[in-house]
Amino acid sequence: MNDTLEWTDNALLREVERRSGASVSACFQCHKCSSGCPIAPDMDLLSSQIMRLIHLGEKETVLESEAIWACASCEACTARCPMGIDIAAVMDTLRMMAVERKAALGDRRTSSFNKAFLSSVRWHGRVFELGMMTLYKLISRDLFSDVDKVPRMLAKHKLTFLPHFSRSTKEVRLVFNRAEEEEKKR
Amino acid sequence: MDNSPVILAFCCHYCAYAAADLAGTMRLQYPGSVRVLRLPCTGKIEVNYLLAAFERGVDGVIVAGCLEGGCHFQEGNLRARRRVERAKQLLKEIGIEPERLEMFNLSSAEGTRFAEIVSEMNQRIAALGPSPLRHSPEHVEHAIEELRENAEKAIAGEQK
Amino acid sequence: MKYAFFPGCSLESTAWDYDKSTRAVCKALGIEITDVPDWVCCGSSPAHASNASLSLALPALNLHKAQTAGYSEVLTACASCYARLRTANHAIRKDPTERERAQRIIEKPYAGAVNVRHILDILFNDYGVAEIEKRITTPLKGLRVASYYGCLLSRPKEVVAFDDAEHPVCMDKLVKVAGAEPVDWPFKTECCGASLSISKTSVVNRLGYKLLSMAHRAGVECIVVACSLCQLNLDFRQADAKKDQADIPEIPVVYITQLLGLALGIPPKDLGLDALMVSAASILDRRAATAGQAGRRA
Amino acid sequence: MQAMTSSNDVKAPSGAVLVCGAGVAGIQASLDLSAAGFHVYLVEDKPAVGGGMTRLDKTFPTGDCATCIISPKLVECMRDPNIEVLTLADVVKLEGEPGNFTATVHQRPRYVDISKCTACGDCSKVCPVKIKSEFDAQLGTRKAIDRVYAQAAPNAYVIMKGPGLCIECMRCVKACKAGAIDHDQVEKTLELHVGAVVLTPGFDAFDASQRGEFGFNHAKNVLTNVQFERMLSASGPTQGHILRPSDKKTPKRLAFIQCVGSRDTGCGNDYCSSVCCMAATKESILAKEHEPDLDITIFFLDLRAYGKDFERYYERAKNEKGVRYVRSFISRTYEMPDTKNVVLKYFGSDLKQVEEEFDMVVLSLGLEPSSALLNQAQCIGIDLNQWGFAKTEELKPLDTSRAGVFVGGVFQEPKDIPDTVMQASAAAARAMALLAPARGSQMTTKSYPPERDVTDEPPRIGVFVCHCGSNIASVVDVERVVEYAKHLPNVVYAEHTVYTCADDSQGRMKENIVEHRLNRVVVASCTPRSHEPIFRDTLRGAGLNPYLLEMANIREQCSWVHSGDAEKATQKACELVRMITGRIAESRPLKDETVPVNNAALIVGGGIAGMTAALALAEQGFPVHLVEKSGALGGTARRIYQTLDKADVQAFLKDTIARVDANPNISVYLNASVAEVEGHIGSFSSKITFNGTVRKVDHGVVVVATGATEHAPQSYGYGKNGKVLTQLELSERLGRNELSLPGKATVVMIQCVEQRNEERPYCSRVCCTTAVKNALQLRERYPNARIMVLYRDIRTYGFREAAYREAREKGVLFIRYEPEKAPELMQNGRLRVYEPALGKSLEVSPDMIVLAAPMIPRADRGELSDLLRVPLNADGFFLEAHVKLRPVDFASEGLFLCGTAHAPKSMGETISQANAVAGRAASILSRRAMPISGQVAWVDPDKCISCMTCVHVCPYHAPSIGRNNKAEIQAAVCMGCGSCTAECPAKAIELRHYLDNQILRALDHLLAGHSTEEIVEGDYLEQVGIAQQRFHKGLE
Ligand SMILES: Cc1cc2nc3c(=O)[nH]c(=O)nc-3n(C[C@H](O)[C@H](O)[C@H](O)COP(=O)(O)OP(=O)(O)OC[C@H]3O[C@@H](n4cnc5c(N)ncnc54)[C@H](O)[C@@H]3O)c2cc1C
Ligand SMILES: Cc1cc2nc3c(=O)[nH]c(=O)nc-3n(C[C@H](O)[C@H](O)[C@H](O)COP(=O)(O)OP(=O)(O)OC[C@H]3O[C@@H](n4cnc5c(N)ncnc54)[C@H](O)[C@@H]3O)c2cc1C
Ligand code: SF4
Ligand code: SF4
Ligand code: SF4
Ligand code: SF4
Ligand code: SF4
Ligand code: SF4
Ligand code: SF4
Ligand code: SF4
Repeated sequence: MNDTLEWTDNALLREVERRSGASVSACFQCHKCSSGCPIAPDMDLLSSQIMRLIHLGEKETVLESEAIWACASCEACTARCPMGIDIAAVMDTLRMMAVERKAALGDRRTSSFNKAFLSSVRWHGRVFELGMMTLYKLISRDLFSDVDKVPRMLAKHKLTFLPHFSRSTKEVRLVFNRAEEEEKKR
Repeated sequence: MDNSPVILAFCCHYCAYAAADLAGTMRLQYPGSVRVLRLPCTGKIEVNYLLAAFERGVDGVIVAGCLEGGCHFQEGNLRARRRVERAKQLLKEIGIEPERLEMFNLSSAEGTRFAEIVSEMNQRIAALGPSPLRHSPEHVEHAIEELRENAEKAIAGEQK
Repeated sequence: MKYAFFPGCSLESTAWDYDKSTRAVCKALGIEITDVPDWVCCGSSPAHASNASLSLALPALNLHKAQTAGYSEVLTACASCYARLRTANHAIRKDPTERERAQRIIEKPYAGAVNVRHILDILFNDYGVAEIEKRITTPLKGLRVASYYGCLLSRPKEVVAFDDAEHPVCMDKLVKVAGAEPVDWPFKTECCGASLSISKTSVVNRLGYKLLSMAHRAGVECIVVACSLCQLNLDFRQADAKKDQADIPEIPVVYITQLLGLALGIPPKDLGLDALMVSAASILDRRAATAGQAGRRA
Repeated sequence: MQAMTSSNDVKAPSGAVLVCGAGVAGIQASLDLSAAGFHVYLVEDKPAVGGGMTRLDKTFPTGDCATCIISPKLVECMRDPNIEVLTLADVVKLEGEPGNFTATVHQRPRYVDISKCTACGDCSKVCPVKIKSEFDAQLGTRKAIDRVYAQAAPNAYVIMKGPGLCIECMRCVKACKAGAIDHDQVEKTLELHVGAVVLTPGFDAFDASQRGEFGFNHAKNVLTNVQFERMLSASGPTQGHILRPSDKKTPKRLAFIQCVGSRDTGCGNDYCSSVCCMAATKESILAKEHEPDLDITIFFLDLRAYGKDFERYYERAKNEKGVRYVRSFISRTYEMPDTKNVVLKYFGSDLKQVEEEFDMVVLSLGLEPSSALLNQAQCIGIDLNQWGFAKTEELKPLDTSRAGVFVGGVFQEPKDIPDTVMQASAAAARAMALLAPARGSQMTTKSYPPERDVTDEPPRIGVFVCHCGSNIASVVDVERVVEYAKHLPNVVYAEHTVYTCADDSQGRMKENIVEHRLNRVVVASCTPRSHEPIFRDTLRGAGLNPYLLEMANIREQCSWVHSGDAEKATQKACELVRMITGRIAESRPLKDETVPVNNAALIVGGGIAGMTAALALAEQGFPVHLVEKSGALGGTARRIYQTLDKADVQAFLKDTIARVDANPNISVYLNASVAEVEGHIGSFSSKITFNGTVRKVDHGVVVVATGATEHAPQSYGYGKNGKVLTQLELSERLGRNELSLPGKATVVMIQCVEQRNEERPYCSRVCCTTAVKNALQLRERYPNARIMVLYRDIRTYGFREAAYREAREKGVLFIRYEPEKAPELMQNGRLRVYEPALGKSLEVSPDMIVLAAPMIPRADRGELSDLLRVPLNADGFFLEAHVKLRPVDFASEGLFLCGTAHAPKSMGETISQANAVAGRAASILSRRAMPISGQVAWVDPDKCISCMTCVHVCPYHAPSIGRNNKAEIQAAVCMGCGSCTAECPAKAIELRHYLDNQILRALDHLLAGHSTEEIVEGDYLEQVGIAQQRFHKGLE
């Protein structure tokens, strides 16, 4: 973030509002969202600061932030915002905008996980945990976290070497394709 | 009548007297030594009244007015405080413990405080013992009897 | 009582014990559940976070399958599946554009007719504690239990909550019916980091530690959950969460169906208790202590 | 002057008014209406009158005790023969039209006969049903039969029926010696014929459980502000001790959470409740006074200290009392399972989340419209706004959507007590104007036999001792007191009665007065505060002067407080009677005099305030002299074009001026000033100079409405840089369409310029709203402009909050700045401001800079202040008699103030206050003569040494040095406080009814004799240590 900010215009504000359906402009900086966020200690920007940066049109700062990836979508903020702003939805929107922008992400791990997860669903109809985890590690290059857990999970039958398949895999693939089409239309 | 202390309380109408009433409404219990005399405002207190009370033999005097800044007549209670200080000075000069006289401020919602004030003063006066100017109850009764006879004479005279 | 059951991916794998105990408890109580035929993944948070259309369509697809199979109520045990299915269903019911979008993607005329229900809701509101109480054989007397609801069952209130969103009580009531002692604690609906479980383990461990130490502060012997992600984060990651702070003992984290199952007299292995990382031995001991007495009464 | 219409004329308006809701607003409106000659039906939903204020401990910003302020009004209201109080009542229908309404009122049963109940409490003692007290906000308990609170008016008990309440065991019936209880009472329906309705149903506190995250009802040590007020109150459930409900221990760390249920779209209350910021500040100050070691933190959003003297109060809390203010909302409360402490997390000043533990938390709940009225609004036929408050327009704040139905107090918009009292008087004035022809037509006046002259008779005292059922008699041996009294000097008759105040007893008292030729009466019973007026009336009925009554308080101050020692109590009762017989022997009959009233008003200042007051008085038929210094009427409003609700101010002004000019009762003096004012309430005589001539006018009241002006700022290059203007100038240019800005202009508004600082430690109240209003107008005209408001606290109190939100939603950017890091206009023309929530600076290149300059008092205010001898406050605004009791009166009677001369306020508020003045003034002007109490000070000219002491001492300017160089006291002005009598060095002044002789003789009788021969040792030991321990009632 630059040391001196410049208020450009309301373009970012209006885009985020349109895509998230949340009235970000109504935010009056009470910081209730930030004070209740369980992830706040792990965030580089708190949610109320993100609202403020959206007001100021600081697109890069927001989309580059780690915070949007740290958000656990717990909706504590949304549930309690006195202005009825769906902050979690704003976070979703920002994540999508960050991915679309195709520049480096503030934190690649969550988006990698999402990619891995969805590709597992796309091919099996359901999640194949072991395969998904392997894929995730390849994409995220987060190769070593949790590797110690795998044997234990296998022992407790929590992971299997064979994927589960739904019998609707073909249908699912079509759904994926059409959903992607729909997203482009937005 | 017995020899327990007699404490006179000058109370302003709006706050202290109302607080004394509230203590009753709340059924608080406090020593029976206190007698309340109502004034419109403690601003009406004269040094004279305070001395007259001691002269007649009361053991202690309470002056109770509204909270500072809360006087219904603007600043009567502040004036009263100054006079109470003056009277204390005079008491000291004539050899009566100035602690027998005290001014308090309380609001009309402070029934509890009123009861506390009475208890506090009662203890203080009890510790000091009776006023050097205190009379025996018999003396008081006798004086009253005299007054009554005088009055009867007056009425009789009028009827003649 | 008949419901279509949507187990979801985690109940097929990491949470197989939740699957097993849910089925066992339903059987013991006479709640009939049948799997949604050919169900597919609901998309979970990854779909929600990256493709809104997908997170609408996958649930719609499943709910339509249930509807076609003749069900009007779909039961889930996983809180995440519950939240996703319900959120999509809510959008489909309320918003015509969303409804049309969903129908375009799945190419089926699904319009939100099916009700999505969580197992807690069913046990508490449909079945009722009074009925459950009649079937308790081995009450877990004196066991101090913290109910942990997490965020997925509470928020957003308008969409998912079937209980007070900030101070839910239904699980506590079920704990009580199981003969145990529900303990009030302030983190009932705090987030455990759910969806960050794999991608941000440090965050999840921090939150796990907070939850566990608060539960310990409240003096509980066990935490009961109704969400496979919560269970994973608190049980599977418990050792990691406490790594640097050895001030709390091991606290077993069991599914409400496991706890209830025990009180209903279902054998531990039929409830998948062996899948727990933190052993539930202490709970079993407690049951053993009261079993004889309760058995006599029954 | 007052047209009396005959009652058989159907079209004539009724002289009665229905007031609905008996909080401080309803009571004030009723008292004003009654004083101005109207009959009042005061309908109250609850069993007792008083409303929200009776639950408060002390009140901001003066720290006055709420009870002290409201109690005298309650008493006055209950005893006014022209105010009929109907408790437990609802208005269910309102038919007819302005002037002639028929209101149908349902009155629910109380199950206790008010006229019989003596409030002894015997019933409550035996009642087995204990319930949580609604009055104490569930902190304390009460019985199924009880009174609402200790000082409740009417002072009668009430039975609560319904599930969990009275079980109809009938024990109370047996216990009640007065036979007051009737379990068979049923609902009554009343039809009232009234000319107008004043709605004052007030508020309910927000239901804290609707925002579950704050833990109310879950975490034990989370309280509401209403509960905390009860806790602070000396007469509350903990006797004023701050105790944690979980363990009854004194907390060390206390937190307030502001805006709970206000400024909250989530629960539908997206308005500001206006009072809670100051209430929390007050509660903190009070808590600190109770417990100096308490650490207090207030978590707030914007601190709304916008009223007169609020900013100072807030600064005092911060700087003197060390209250910590943290600008962050709290997301939820976490109750620690072991300690029951409450953990809060907030956005700290280091821009990180901070976690902190507190022992107790208070939620500052918002004010919601009275739920009781929500159901009735339709029956009454008025429209409500989106939040359920009465719908009004900014420039017609007192009129509901139905003609003849007026509104005041919180039900119009959340507001504090001074604004409530003011608006209540104003609503009353609207009703008075409507019903002016019927004034006096329905007044109850009592007639009395001629007064017996007793001046030459020696005292013949009758003593009446009351059992008060068993209230006195169960402790005090009443018969012994009677026997004792019979032997006291001058006592010729003594008796005891079960209830002296009962109708039959009073009848007998009259007979006894006649039979025994009594000329002095002593009643030994309950407190004179409630019963003196009753017995005084009995005396008048028996042909005796009412000042020949004295009361000995042997209930509240004897039997009830010494119930453990019957012997001592009896002795004390004897002594009290003895003391009071001494006093009464010296009592003299007093005449309540009257002064003639000139029914004209002199109004100084022809702005909105002056004109509104002039019209409100002239429409009631009173002549008005309106003096305006400048060449035109209108004042500051001439420069304002639109209100927030988009009304056309200039059209309104034009219409108002036309009405003033057209009204034959109003004489307007332009380019004029007041040169001399003499006299007192009811009869003033003044000189007005205009156009080089002097005119002498006589009038009964004076109204100061001289307004305020805008300060010309010295900062941001104002006056030198053409881009810089004030908000008022912007309003003007917007209104006149004289603004030309580029389409994509950048406009920066800077709030609080040269105010809220050391030099001007007050808030101008209107500038935040003006900024929002102007920003919205700019946005409309320049859709692509960038508009930015730099503020310290946005003070859009009340419904103005909705406009603040609208402005944000329309893309106006609000950036907070800290005074230490104020916005800076740099050499290069760019403006730099530090954004505290990001910790970064922000720069823009403004095309226009708009300054919120302070509203300041007029430069020549001192002249008028000297001329009228009325005070100014530290900021130079005129100072009212009492912030809460008499917000539109000066201390000296007959002088009033309104508008921005009093303090900064908006046009709507100015209009309310000006109407209030008319309401208050009408109670004087509507009389031919003003009664003045006989209890006034009097100077003996022979003793007076002309030292002027009394002139300086008297707070009301009653004494003056008269013709023969001796002091004289104007009885019409004297309030009877007695301060002068005590200070006069020559002892030349006596306060009537408190003569030195009365007091000294009372002392004589208390402890007779002057000699000091027989000094005795007292037996004090048993007295030591019986002091009552402070006790705490259950705090479940
Ligand atoms: C916690 C707290 C602290 C406060 N502290 C302060 C302070 O320090 N200073 C200050 O200036 N202000 C303070 N206020 C604000 C103050 O209480 C209000 O300004 C004031 O009470 C408003 O008076 P009112 O007469 O308009 O309404 P209320 O006091 O609400 O009175 C309305 C009355 O009408 C009755 N009523 C309601 N509906 C009906 C109906 N349909 N029919 C008949 N009767 C009905 C009610 O029972 C009630 O008696 C505080 C408020 C709160 C909540
Ligand atoms: C800068 C500023 C901005 C404002 N913006 C708004 C707004 O946007 N919305 C809103 O609702 N309100 C606003 N107000 C408030 C509004 O202007 C006032 O509430 C209202 O106009 C006050 O009217 P008044 O009659 O009390 O005073 P004024 O309008 O000041 O009128 C007082 C009159 O008395 C005359 N006078 C003064 N001294 C004497 C004397 N000694 N003898 C005879 N005559 C005398 C003056 O010439 C003047 O005509 C604003 C006020 C200010 C100062
Ligand atoms: S809670 Fe809502 S209004 Fe408050 S700072 Fe967060 S987004 Fe803004
Ligand atoms: S949804 Fe995200 S931003 Fe909101 S509270 Fe939860 S983690 Fe924080
Ligand atoms: S006992 Fe009778 S008189 Fe006494 S308070 Fe009760 S109802 Fe009133
Ligand atoms: S009848 Fe009702 S009010 Fe009377 S004592 Fe019994 S319970 Fe109490
Ligand atoms: S900002 Fe308004 S609603 Fe919030 S606490 Fe202050 S006065 Fe109350
Ligand atoms: S701009 Fe005006 S109204 Fe707003 S806070 Fe400052 S002084 Fe008060
Ligand atoms: S104080 Fe007394 S002596 Fe002095 S002027 Fe007044 S009345 Fe006269
Ligand atoms: S009694 Fe009080 S009001 Fe009257 S003249 Fe004396 S000081 Fe003034």
